Amino acid sequence: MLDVVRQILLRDLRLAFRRWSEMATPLIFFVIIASLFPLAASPDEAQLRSTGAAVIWMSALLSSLLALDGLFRADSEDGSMEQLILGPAPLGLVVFAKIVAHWAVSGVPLLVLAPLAALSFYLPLTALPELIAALALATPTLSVLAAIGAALTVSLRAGGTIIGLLILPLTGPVLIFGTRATELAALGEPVAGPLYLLASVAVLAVSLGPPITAAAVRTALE
Amino acid sequence: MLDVVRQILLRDLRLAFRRWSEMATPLIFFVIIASLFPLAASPDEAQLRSTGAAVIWMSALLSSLLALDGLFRADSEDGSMEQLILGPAPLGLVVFAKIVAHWAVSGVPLLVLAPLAALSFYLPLTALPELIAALALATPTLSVLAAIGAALTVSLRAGGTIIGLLILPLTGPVLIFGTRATELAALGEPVAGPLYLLASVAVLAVSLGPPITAAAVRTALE
Amino acid sequence: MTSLEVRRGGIGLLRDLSFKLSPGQTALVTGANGSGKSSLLRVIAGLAVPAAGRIDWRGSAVHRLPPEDRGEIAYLGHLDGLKQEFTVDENLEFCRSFWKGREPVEPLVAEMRLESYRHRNIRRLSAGQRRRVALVCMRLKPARLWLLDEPLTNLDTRGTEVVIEWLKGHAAEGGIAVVSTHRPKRLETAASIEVAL
Amino acid sequence: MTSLEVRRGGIGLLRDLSFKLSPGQTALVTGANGSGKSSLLRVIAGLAVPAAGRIDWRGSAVHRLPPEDRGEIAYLGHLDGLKQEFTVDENLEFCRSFWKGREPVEPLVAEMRLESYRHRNIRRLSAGQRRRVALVCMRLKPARLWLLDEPLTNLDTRGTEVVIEWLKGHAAEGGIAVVSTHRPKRLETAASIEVAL
Amino acid sequence: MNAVPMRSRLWRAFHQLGSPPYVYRLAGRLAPWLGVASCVLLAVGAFWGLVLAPPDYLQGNSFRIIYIHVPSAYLSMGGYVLMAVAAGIGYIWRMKLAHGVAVCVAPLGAWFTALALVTGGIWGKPTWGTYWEWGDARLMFELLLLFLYIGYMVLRMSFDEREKADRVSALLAVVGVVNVPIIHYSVEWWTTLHQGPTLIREGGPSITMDMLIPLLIMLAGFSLFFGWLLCKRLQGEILRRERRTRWVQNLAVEAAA
Ligand code: HEM
Ligand SMILES: Nc1ncnc2c1ncn2[C@@H]1O[C@H](COP(=O)(O)OP(=O)(O)OP(=O)(O)O)[C@@H](O)[C@H]1O
Ligand SMILES: Nc1ncnc2c1ncn2[C@@H]1O[C@H](COP(=O)(O)OP(=O)(O)OP(=O)(O)O)[C@@H](O)[C@H]1O
Ligand SMILES: [Mg+2]
Ligand SMILES: [Mg+2]
Repeated sequence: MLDVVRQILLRDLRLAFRRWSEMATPLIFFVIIASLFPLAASPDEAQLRSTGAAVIWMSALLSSLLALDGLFRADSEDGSMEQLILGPAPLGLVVFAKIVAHWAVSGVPLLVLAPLAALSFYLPLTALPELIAALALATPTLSVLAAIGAALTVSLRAGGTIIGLLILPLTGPVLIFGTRATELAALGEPVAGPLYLLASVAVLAVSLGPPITAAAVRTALE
Repeated sequence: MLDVVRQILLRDLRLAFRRWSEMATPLIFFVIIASLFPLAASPDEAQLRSTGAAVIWMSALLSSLLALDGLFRADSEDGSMEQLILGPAPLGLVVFAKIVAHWAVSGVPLLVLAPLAALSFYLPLTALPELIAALALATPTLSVLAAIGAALTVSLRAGGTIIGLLILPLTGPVLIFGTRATELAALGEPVAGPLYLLASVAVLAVSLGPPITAAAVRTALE
Repeated sequence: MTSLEVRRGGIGLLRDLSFKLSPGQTALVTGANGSGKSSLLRVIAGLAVPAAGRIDWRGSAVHRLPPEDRGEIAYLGHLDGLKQEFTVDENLEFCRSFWKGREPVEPLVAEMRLESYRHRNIRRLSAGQRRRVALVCMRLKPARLWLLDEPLTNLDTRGTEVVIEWLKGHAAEGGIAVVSTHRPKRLETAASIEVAL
Repeated sequence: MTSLEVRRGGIGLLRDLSFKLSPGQTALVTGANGSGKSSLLRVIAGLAVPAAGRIDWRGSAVHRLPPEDRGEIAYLGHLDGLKQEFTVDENLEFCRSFWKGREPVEPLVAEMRLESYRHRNIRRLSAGQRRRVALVCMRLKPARLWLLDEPLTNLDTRGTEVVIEWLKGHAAEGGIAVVSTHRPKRLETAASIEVAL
Repeated sequence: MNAVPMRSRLWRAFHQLGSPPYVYRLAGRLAPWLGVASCVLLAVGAFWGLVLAPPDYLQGNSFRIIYIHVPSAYLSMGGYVLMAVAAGIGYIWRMKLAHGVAVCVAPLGAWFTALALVTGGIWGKPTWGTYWEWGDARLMFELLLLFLYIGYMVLRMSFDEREKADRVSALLAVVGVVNVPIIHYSVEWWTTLHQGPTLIREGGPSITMDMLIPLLIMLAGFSLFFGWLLCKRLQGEILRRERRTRWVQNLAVEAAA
């Protein structure tokens, strides 16, 4: 069982590094969004600080959604998905491994980059640990949600963009709690409340997400 | 000659309606960004108004980039692009028609939706004509730029996301002029300056873009 | 297999088809374009559910097989199921470890004349070379039932001969195969029954 | 065609190949998997540029042909070049109008037995049915030079016969065709020369 | 009458520049001269600029960073133009060597862009009170130039065939060249914190001789340094591209012997 998770994880990570431009791009995308935004907005420090949290979370959300489009599409267009479905492991497990791999290449680097963006929006240094914690709890949920969307649309050519449509409403709570946590942290107030909420959403998503995703993939290819 | 433009235009528009979810999504994406953002940021009217222009332009940019990934990818993966290259018309013309079709389904609806978003950011009603004019001049440029990016990456599986990296730097001027125009309009000041600049950039893009894009497509499939 | 009915998109395709294969038998599925060969193979593989009837594999319906028994079925469809960004070797290695195959890779690669392409990305192979890799991949699964949908597509004469050898060997070891094809003459020597749709 | 050299990814493929076709001739290109048949056809079509040598079509190099003369070349590769979201009819209609073909569609569709699928999306056709549509599409171009890369892929017996008829008819009208295949026997009757790679 | 031999001579020079062994040897011969000359110029310029030149009456000693900032800023832009021109030539005349030049220029240009950004930032702190100013057009477009360099390199790496990478990335390089004039004129088109044109402007440079001469020396030194690095990289690139040819293998045999 665990062996299968390890194999798929390795395969997907290796694929991601092989197409490393794909891997690096959402991040660069994130950096560019975070740097073009102040250009477009008026570059007033106080104002930048107050919208900083929102922009960081919006762009984290967008870049993680962008990264997840190919999660099942590539596999189903070249016939690999059929092979995985027929494989000697429950599909839920395979899907779980794929989500973890994708989180590792899209979510984890965000944890490293977000603080840099935060600084460019003049967020106080003391708020960084909370920002990173909030992102660490939120990105798995975003990955799971995007995976569900990717699976639902895998049989449509249009998938790429319809994911946004299906998933954005569901990401609302994550976005709100995350921004709340960051804002509170910037003001030096305690952030335990929103962090707990983010954590419980993450637990829910990670436990229920893979089986739902697996069912969607299977149906899409039937 | 013109006949070819008409045929490709019709074909692509019809394809877009056939895959209507793909067509609708960037727009809904746009609406959701514009509506989630005030939610994530603190809903303070004065502050929303001041960042409104920037957010509208950022999301217009992102959604038009998202929409354009499939511009050449679908055609090249199923072999249609080869047929178009070998067709009885210069490829630049074919590409031009494809860009126009895509602008018609991604840019034009933005012109309708952007004012709604503007209102949700408390931009004054009097600034609407200028906002629409600026978007009308800017979206063709964005479409051309995104088409160049899409063409450069057709032969890469990973294309979808790398486009952002290649093209975002080039979209800088459009974003700056556009936001400037919107901000000036919101303050009730004359916007002719940035609009002229947007228009000249658009002329440049629309005249030089298609041949470059055609060269890129041809090379990618060589 | 009991009387089987398959539908696609609400249209009945196959009706009252039924056959039974015992160890060592190879069935050729033939029929005009669109007669339902691929659909039949997908149903047998458990990728699609029959509209009526059932397909049994050792006493239980295929689409309810527990994952550990699915390892006994190897399916190769019209699509190759290879990763374009991986080299031949990497693809084969994944197949082998995912399916816990024990067959050595070397002889198969040599038989399919892929030695000098082992480190090349699938994207840069010709159509027939890709098909060869996909066939080797299929062989790496320790399966007793082979489901091959037009395996000869794009293969040259030598490749075709290798596939025939493989089918014969598989039958000799007591394996079962269902092969769809438009060239039954070519595969005749390896087949024991023909199912014409 | 003067002495031709083709490379892919820096590796020489074909060297010093040269042949010349006159009106009414059909060339079969044969060779093992990976011997360069597809690459040769792409070069002739002008989709790729030869590393050395040149290919002339009525006196000028193919990859420099002005668009209005490119209409004389019809190419069908391993990929079908059809839009999955369009119906058979819509695909054919686009081909005809884009290429300004004058051949009537009905008889071709009937020959390929596609009448009852005319309003169905390509996505919902079988592999062989798609290939048939692609072949009809190719026929709708008013071309004098046909370049067909394994046209028989996935076709059943009847489909194959139709292709042979078409090739014969094309030659009889003074057309030229270059056809790559792994089944030269099957196409023998329609071919005048064979180029073995 | 004169035009014919003239043109044919030019044509031959062009052809020679397309011949890898010739360029390999040319670069090998140029490299040491460039290296020595750039070291000398940099040493002289640095001594003059950092020690001999008087402090600025407004900025004190912090202005001395100009001797790094301005040359690297110029080279970041000049490098891009060079890269785009080389890539364009490579695309149009299918000249592999020109692509090789573009490939070698890209990382160098990116480094100089980064250097211009960093030194500008360091200089910004004492003069403008901030390292970085979002919304300043010159700064933003210089940053975008860096992104363009990176995009060029990323795009190349995503292809596994060198030839295709060459041809596709060349188009990107050419398109991106519009950014260079934008950077240059940004100080005139937008109101910015950044200094207006100082050296290249109508009516001659607006800077005292004491500062100008060492700046020009540094500029020349940096350019030669750039050329030196370029020659070195180009040699490596040529060997990599031509490793299957007879002359490179002969070279390896000679080196071994
Ligand atoms: C991160 C911040 C900075 C960046 C990205 C930057 C970028 C540039 C660039 C690209 C140029 C070349 C412009 C051209 O040739 O058209 C340049 C030139 C120059 N910069 Fe900066 N700069 C920065 C900060 C500064 C600061 C703080 C100062 C001093 C107050 C300064 C002084 C100059 C001067 C004097 C020139 C030469 C101007 C000319 O001759 O045209 N820069 N800089
Ligand atoms: N994109 C590519 N880049 C580099 N090499 C390639 C590429 N495509 C094919 N090749 C190589 O070029 C050679 C010829 O390929 P080509 O597709 O022309 O063969 P083919 O004769 O059509 O084979 P098949 O019968 O399998 O279709 C093969 O050895 C293949 O590995
Ligand atoms: N996704 C689908 N939805 C609806 N109908 C389909 C779908 N795929 C195939 N069909 C129809 O089902 C029938 C059988 O298709 P199938 O692919 O099984 O044929 P086949 O015998 O494999 O043909 P071929 O020899 O062309 O591969 C065809 O008439 C086809 O039009
Ligand atoms: Mg089939
Ligand atoms: Mg081929």
